[in-house]
Amino acid sequence: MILSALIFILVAGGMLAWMANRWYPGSAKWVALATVGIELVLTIWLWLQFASAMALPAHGGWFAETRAEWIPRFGVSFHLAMDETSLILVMLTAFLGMVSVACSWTEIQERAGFFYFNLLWTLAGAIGVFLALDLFLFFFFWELMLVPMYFLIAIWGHENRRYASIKFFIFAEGSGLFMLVAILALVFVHYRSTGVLTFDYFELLNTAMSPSTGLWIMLGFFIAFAVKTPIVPLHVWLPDAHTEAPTAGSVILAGVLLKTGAYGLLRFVVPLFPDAALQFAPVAIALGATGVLYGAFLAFAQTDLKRLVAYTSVSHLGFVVLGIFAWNPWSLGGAVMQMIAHGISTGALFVIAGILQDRTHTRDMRRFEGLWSVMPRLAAMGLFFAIATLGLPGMGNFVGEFLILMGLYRVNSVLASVAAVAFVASVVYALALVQKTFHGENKHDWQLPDLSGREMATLYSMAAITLWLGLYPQPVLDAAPDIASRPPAIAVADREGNAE
Amino acid sequence: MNPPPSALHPDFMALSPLILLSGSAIVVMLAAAFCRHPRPVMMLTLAGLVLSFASLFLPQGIGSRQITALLILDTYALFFIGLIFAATFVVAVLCYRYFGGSESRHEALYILLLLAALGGGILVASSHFASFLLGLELLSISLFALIAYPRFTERPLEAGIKYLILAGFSSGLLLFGMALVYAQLGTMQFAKIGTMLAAPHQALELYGLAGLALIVSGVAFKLALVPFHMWTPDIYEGAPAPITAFIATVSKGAMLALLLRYFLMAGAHQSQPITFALSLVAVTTILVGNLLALLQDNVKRILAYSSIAQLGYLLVGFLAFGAMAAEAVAYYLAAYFVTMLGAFGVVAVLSRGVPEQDSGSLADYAGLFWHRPWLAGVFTAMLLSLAGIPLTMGFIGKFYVLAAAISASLWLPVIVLVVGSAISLYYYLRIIAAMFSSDSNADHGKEISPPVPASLAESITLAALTGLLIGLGIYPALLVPSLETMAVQVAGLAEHSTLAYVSWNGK
Amino acid sequence: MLSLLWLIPTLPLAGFLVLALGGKYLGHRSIAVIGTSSTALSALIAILIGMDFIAAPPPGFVFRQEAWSWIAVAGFSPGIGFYLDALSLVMVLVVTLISFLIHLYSTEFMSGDEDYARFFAYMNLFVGSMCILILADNLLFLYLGWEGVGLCSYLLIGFWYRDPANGRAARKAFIVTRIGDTAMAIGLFLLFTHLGTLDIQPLMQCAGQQWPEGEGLAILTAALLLAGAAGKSAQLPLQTWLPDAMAGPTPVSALMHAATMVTAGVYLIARTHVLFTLAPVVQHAVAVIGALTLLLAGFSALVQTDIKRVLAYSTISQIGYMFLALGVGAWSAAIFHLVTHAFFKALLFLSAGVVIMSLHEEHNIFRMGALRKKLPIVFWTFLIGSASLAALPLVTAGFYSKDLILWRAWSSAGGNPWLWAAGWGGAILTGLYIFRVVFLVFFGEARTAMPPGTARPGLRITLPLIVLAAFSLVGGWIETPPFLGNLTLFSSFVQHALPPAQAVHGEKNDETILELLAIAASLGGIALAYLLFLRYPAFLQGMMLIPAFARIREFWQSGWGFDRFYEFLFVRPYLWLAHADRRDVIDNIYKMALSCMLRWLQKVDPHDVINTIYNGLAGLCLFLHRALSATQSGQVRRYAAAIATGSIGILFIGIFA
Amino acid sequence: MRTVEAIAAIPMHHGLVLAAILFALGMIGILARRNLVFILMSIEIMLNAAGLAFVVAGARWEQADGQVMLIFILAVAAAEVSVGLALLLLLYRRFQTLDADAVSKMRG
Repeated sequence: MILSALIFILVAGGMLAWMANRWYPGSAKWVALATVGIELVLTIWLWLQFASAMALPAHGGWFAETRAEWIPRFGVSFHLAMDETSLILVMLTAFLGMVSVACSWTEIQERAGFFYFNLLWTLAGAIGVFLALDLFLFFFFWELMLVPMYFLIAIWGHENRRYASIKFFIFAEGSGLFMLVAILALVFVHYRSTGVLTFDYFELLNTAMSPSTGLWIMLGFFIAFAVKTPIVPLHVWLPDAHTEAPTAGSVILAGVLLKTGAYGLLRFVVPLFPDAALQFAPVAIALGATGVLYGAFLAFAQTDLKRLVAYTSVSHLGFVVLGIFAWNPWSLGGAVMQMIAHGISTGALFVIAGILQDRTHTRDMRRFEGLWSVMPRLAAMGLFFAIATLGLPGMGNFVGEFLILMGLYRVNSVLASVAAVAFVASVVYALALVQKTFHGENKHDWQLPDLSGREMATLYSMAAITLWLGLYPQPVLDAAPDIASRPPAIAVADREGNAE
Repeated sequence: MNPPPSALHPDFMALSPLILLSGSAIVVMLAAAFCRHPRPVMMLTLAGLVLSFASLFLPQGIGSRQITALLILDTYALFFIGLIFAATFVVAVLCYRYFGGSESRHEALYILLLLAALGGGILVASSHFASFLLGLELLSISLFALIAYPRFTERPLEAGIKYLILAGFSSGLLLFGMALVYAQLGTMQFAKIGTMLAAPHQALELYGLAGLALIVSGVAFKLALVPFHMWTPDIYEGAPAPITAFIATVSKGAMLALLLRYFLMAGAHQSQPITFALSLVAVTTILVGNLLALLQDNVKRILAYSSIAQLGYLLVGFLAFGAMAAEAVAYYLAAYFVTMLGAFGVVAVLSRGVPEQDSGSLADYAGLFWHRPWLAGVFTAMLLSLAGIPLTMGFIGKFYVLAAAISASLWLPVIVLVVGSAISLYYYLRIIAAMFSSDSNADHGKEISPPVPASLAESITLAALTGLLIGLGIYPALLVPSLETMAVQVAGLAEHSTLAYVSWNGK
Repeated sequence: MLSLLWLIPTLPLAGFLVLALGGKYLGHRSIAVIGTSSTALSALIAILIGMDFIAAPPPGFVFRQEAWSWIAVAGFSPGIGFYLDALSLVMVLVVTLISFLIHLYSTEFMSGDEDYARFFAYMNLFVGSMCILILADNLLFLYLGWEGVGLCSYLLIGFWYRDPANGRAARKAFIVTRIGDTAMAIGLFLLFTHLGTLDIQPLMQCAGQQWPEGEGLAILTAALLLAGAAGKSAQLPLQTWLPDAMAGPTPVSALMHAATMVTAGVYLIARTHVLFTLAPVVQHAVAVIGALTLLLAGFSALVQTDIKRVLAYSTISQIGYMFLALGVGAWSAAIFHLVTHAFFKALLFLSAGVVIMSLHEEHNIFRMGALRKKLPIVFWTFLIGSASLAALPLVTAGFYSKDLILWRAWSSAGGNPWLWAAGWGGAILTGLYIFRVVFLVFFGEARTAMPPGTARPGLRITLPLIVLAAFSLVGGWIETPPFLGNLTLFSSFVQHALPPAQAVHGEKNDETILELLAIAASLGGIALAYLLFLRYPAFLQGMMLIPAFARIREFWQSGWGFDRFYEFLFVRPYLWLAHADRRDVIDNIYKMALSCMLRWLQKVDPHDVINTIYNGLAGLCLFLHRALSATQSGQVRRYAAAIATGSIGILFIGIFA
Repeated sequence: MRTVEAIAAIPMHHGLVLAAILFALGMIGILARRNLVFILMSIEIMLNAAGLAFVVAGARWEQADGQVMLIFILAVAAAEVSVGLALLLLLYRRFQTLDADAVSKMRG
């Protein structure tokens, strides 16, 4: 019940925001804020609730479940369930929802009602993705969240928004269809072997299939998630979409939507196809490592601030892919950690980029320079999050990256070492960002107001969370899938055997 | 001797929808002759349609019923007849103000509309070459006149002529094909032809095969499958928007329903050449339709190409054969009806006031969302449905088709379908992006004629369509069980298993 | 008392938080008070703890304290925990004490700076991180401190952010050290993967039990840790960042780039000495690297003109001595030199800072001179520091520590005459280059007029100088060679944490001879400096006219060309590639098919299709679109023809398929 | 009886070939002629060819069905032609031409 509420509050809030703005212009943001506020409070309440429930043994990992018949013809049910991984991602979504409402507060003046409608619906879709345990329902939400996101980019985006939004939509939807095909194939394979037509995650978990079938079906899933995550050859939509989206859009894209891809890998690809995933893991790991380095490298090359941050996402999510396909407790803990930490730190960088764009009307770093003396608070926050991005210990990203690579080292020490080169590459781009934007002489004579109270509250809270994640990451690490309790885990022992 | 109504001949009961519709056509004709005012005529038309639609539910208890050799009225046929009548109802509502409302004299239009619907109904129910021919021609000839109804304007006229020639040509092909098949097999009943073709020892001679091929060509023309698709954009663009909706839905849907029934019956999937030809056609149709729409600037033409592609998707579901295919096609067709009616409905509502040409160009839609949000919202929903985005019937339809195709392991068409859908996103998004673009200064200069508000009837109709689109998109279970029984019934004639999805056992 | 251990890093960190968040609202005075008192308190606590530790040693000479469990995943459970033993106690005492003195110095030195609060915030952050580095009880927490000091180094080198050159130096420092850090991180992965823990003590035990001497994994790990240490301590081949790091304010150079942070590498190797003992190859490499570095840096220091760069190269060189000591297994000698070096090098930097300040940011020693009279206190302190650096016999701390290293380089199991010779040569160089500075700056004639009205350094500057000078003189008397009383207070204390060095080559007599040689070296170096730079300066000027010498000088001055080499090998290609690939080559690949298509299309269609073509696949689609659109001619007969063709096609399929 | 036999004596193939030739003629007419009136006539020829084929087939199976179909076809053709001619009249009024290729305003 509570799970459906999580989704429907946002859906209803979105509609209400739209309506309200027609009657009382300017009220949409308050409605939106209230909605995400309720959402956040609810998730925190859930978390506290479950944190105490965790103390009790034998929970099977699932906290809450909602199940209702939907399309009995196909064995499709409205099946939501929440375990720690979903919970933590839902919390992230709610928090970033709050952030994105806050950062749109003054940025969005035109058509605010429709804007918040889209924003909240995107969040609703994302939460649906994190909670759905019916493959049909999952796909439903998966596709659903793209539409409002498309509108966010296409209507409130920057100069090149049409190109970016269409590219985003075609990549995401097109790959989604491959996943649909794969879902159906899996369902029918299951049907053939058991005679039960169902889309239920648990039922499909132990589907027997031939190795080649498994590989093909898994690839269908993988493509969809690889586009969203993104994994390197399929990342090209991301820089455009992130760059052109309005601030809130960028925050949600980077913080939440990319996570849905990683979540998909974590929840579906590996558990549903353990053998195929094992077979495919070297390729995925190689792709992930490529992504880590390539993203870091390209981030350095950018002159557009938002584009730089966008490429850092490619790099960071590459780590997540590594963590997932290494599939051992350390790397998985790291992957979940990295997802959360990346959501916060990159989100914050986008907020900063948005503030800069709002005040200077440019994102070109060659035109900034020397902003430290103009807006020291903003610059300090920029420095802070740049450092978080480069993975300094004490911040969340470090915990994630370190654990991922440590886990990966067990599986593939060479690629782990190669990926570790990103530690250096990330310093290069993060410091380039700081140097080009904040340091140096204020040659362009910027006269800009520093952070307002609202912006400070947003950024400070994000900074506090980043530090908290870095120094006391345990709650998030506990949220990683407990591979011992999940049936089709890739045996770590096997891998160890291979590694040596 | 006045037999009480209950003692009416059951055939008569079963035929009541068609009879009522013919009756109302005559009544409308008489009314139009005496009362030269469109409003009552339209009312009568709508009443007739409602009555006929209501009578659909009468013979339900009787079940499958063969009425002479010519017609079969089972749930399958009734479902599609109902669909056709409903679509005609919507078209009639859209026509009224489109053609000038009470000021203009367009009463005759409704006669033609009713006749065309009747033709469609007969087509769906036909089980014999003769009824097939009659239904088809009733539909086609009414359409010639309907398309060219604004007869003093250029484009409708051109479209009418083109359709006339090409439809005549394809009728010729169809009829000649029928004659050849008849010459080979000695029967004109579909059911018998089907069983004869399905019989393993039956080998057709050359002219029999040629006959079948010609029939397929004739049907493919109506369905606008590649390479018989070329008329579609021109006719869609030229015809008045509501009539375009009618062509896109009724004329295609009726033919497809018929085709599906007899393909199932003939067990055509066992024939390698037919499956091969169909897959080829489906694949090319999807690709060609989507590619043609890519950079098109005329919304009606985009929708035309899109409808070509949609038929390609349908054909993929079709290829799966069996009950699942019937179900998938039926659902997809219903979704397609709703969507196309909605989309062309929006075009029709926007078009009034522009006499020569419907508001087709993409520029007419720029910023639509900001001055007519509801209309643009409906259009967006329709386009998203065509693109197969969740929350809409189009999504469930595509899901259904994919499910059917995958359950039959039709990998190539499935992949093409996916690729085609990805391509199609581009042009749907172009329209949507245009509607949401905020070039407010651009359309200030354009507002020569203030937009005509949609009439109440139109608004209700569009709202109802949207409601249906989303309602059945979210909760398809409302429709699915009836489709399921229907499909099992029609497919059960060929294969006597209740769960005859596919022939995977053979794999 | 020991339980207050956690306060040592926490106090400066708290100071950092206060200054970072509230610095805007505080006056100079309160900033100074907060900044300095936090380090003063932590120094005080360190001293108290030290006294307690010595007076009532905890069991096993080890005290542990865990604040909370940091990460706990499947057996990987590093905590936020502190570990105090003899080694870390020595380190933490030195660090907090020097930090306090330098903070005190800075309150006056930096008083004119607009970013006063920021400076102290960073400095406090540094002290906190450094203490974490030292006190961490597991390698991951140590790594946190390790990276933290790297960050502070970056922040403080680039403190004056308006000048892009400072930013460049700061980034260079961070990136180069990060290269070493990455290697170290990989080392940590390896350690955990094979030994199952990162807690230092269990880890060392485990390694000792599981790995035989010379085990491949041990060699690999030790090599990776060595890379980390070399990066942080500016040893070959990662030494290039330190001279540039002098772009930061002088107190920063004194604190981080001389006394404390750069010696972290030495500390790391000492901390993980078990691994190095298990990997004799690597340990030998440590010695060789140390020897090479001390020579190379010594030569470079000889020709620098910037006073701070001289000191920077000197630092590299002195850390080379420490590495040499570590490499030969003289752990306590290395740490001893670390301690004395911290005092005299901090002293030298601080004194140099006053000189530079007095001459209004003049760094070039050739434009100084005759400052002996004008800055008497600074003269004396600088002289004491130099003497200690040059290991002036008997009276200076540097003499005792360097001497010990030279002896160990000869006598230890890992030592050999070559290493000794390198150290000995380095000793001559040390005396030569540092007294070159002394003579050029404080003697001779004034080459830059000291601007009138330059305030004499106040008490907050002079006090730290005096204290440090005192330590530079007397600090060595806790460990003396056999013929000078044979005190072993230091080494016997440190032996609780580090194994003692064993002399295997050489007799007692040798030691005396070698001592005498070392004394000769340091005196010789000083004398040579006197001759060359004060007495007969013309000689060198004449030499420089010879192109070969000039070129050598240039070569040395540029740090043996490492910078240029790396520039060509790494930096340029990276920049070039980055520039070339700014538009993302993968995106371009998708657009590839497009380019030829495009040309063709432009012939067909004069409109600007580029705007509408999105990528290569889209190009293909567009091409097909055009081709197909051409078939939609609008002519009804063509349509009919298509239908006819289609039906014939179907006929053929029907017949032949 | 004689007449029936006489007709039945004609091999069915002959009739079908004749119908096919007629059909092909009609088809070629549609494809080759530009005048819309001729095109309409060609359609008529095709339909009639189909009618002939039906009659021939009916003869083969000795059923009246073929002839029934012919009558249907005639009726349909007549309806079609009447609508067609009406449209042609309007077209001529509007375009002043009956050239099929000229009627191609819509394309693309």
